[in-house]
Amino acid sequence: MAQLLFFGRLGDLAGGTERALGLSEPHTIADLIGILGACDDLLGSALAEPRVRYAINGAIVDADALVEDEDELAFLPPVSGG
Amino acid sequence: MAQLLFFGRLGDLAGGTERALGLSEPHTIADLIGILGACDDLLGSALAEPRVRYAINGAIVDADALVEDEDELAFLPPVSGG
Amino acid sequence: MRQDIRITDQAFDPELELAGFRASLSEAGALVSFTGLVRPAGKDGDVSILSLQHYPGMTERGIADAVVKAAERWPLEAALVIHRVGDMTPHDPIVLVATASAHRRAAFEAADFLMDFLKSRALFWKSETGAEGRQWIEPRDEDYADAARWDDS
Amino acid sequence: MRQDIRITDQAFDPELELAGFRASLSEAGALVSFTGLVRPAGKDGDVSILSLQHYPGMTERGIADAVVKAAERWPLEAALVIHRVGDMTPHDPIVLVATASAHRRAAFEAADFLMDFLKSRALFWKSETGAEGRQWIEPRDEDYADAARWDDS
Repeated sequence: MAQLLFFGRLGDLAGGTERALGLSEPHTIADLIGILGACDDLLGSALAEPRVRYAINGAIVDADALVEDEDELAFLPPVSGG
Repeated sequence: MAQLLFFGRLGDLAGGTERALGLSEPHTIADLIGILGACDDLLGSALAEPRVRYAINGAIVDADALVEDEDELAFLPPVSGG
Repeated sequence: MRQDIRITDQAFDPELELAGFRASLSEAGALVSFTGLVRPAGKDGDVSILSLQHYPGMTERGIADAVVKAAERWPLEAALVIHRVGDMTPHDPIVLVATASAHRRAAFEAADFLMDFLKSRALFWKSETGAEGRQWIEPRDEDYADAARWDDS
Repeated sequence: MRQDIRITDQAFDPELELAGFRASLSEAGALVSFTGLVRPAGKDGDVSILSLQHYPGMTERGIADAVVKAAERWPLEAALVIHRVGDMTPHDPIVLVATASAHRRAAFEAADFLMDFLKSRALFWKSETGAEGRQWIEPRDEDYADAARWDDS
């Protein structure tokens, strides 16, 4: 299962900060956003906003990076510091 | 009696940080430096150095300011902060 | 350089931490600290709760990278970063940054640099809860501009 | 703005003073402090005693003027200046400056400004006593340059 993490206001839209997603094969982040957006328009468009960054297993990546089962994919909206 | 105060290294040269001086009439600071320098060359030239500032009763003044009996005259060499 | 970076969901005592930091110094003549406090007045009136979220692991690594950059740039003897997460109320300490160096300019600039990083680039997400409910906060333009001061010089 | 300016020939505890300063704040979100410590290594090897002399009355008035200038320039809630005089040994706190404001830039700049004033313009005379005897110290060119940063802007 891939672990999806939603930070900041994205957690409100996703209805929680974590979600598990079984992936039988690798998908790009863009594809996963499409899948999530098919069920939930608002979440899909929030995740695709240009200011949202993506991290796989703690490293910042682009939207065309591949997510595999067992990966941790984090959606990082603009940070708001200490 | 006028009170003369010698700060920093000037106190070492004057052999103390304070000295009382009876003034029957007002003298300029420049004159007083001349009088002190007549007895002690080294002190006189140190007090006349351009970086030394003068204060009468806590206010910065020029070398031609008049010092009266009962005044406090301070010789302030370059400061060296906290 | 010694460094101490902590993210905690527990209240901390800035002056107690600073006393320990100062006691650890052997050469420094200059110690600068920044303490951030929850302000009582938020955008939409009074704030009752300020909540900070982080990404465990990744947030710490980002701060550690910034401390390394500071140590490359300024001759520091030690640096301390403590950042609170979770729910806080007005006047609670949110963040403490302390830097120590031989001279004051290095200590001031390194603390300023680390705070700019924490305010605009570290992985923290902040929400304020007041009379109008919870609201997520994004950095002020000022915070981005402050951080950009260090980019090219 | 509240201000507290003290010159003392007694040792003081910077963190105790900072705790009191922080407790006095009602609006500030940013507290910056600078603590100056006697450094063990002087120009001519190890320093055993550092001694500071001031001009009672005139020194305090000069610092008070600088605090007024800082308050005119930055929106401060409070400022604290404690300066030690007399004989000190390595690691003793010499000076504590603390500033508090709504935002961090004002607090940083005001503390920096006050320290530049104290280092280059306040009426203090410093001597170091080491193996080679007592030596009077004058400001470094750097201190004059730091202070001049605030003159025209």
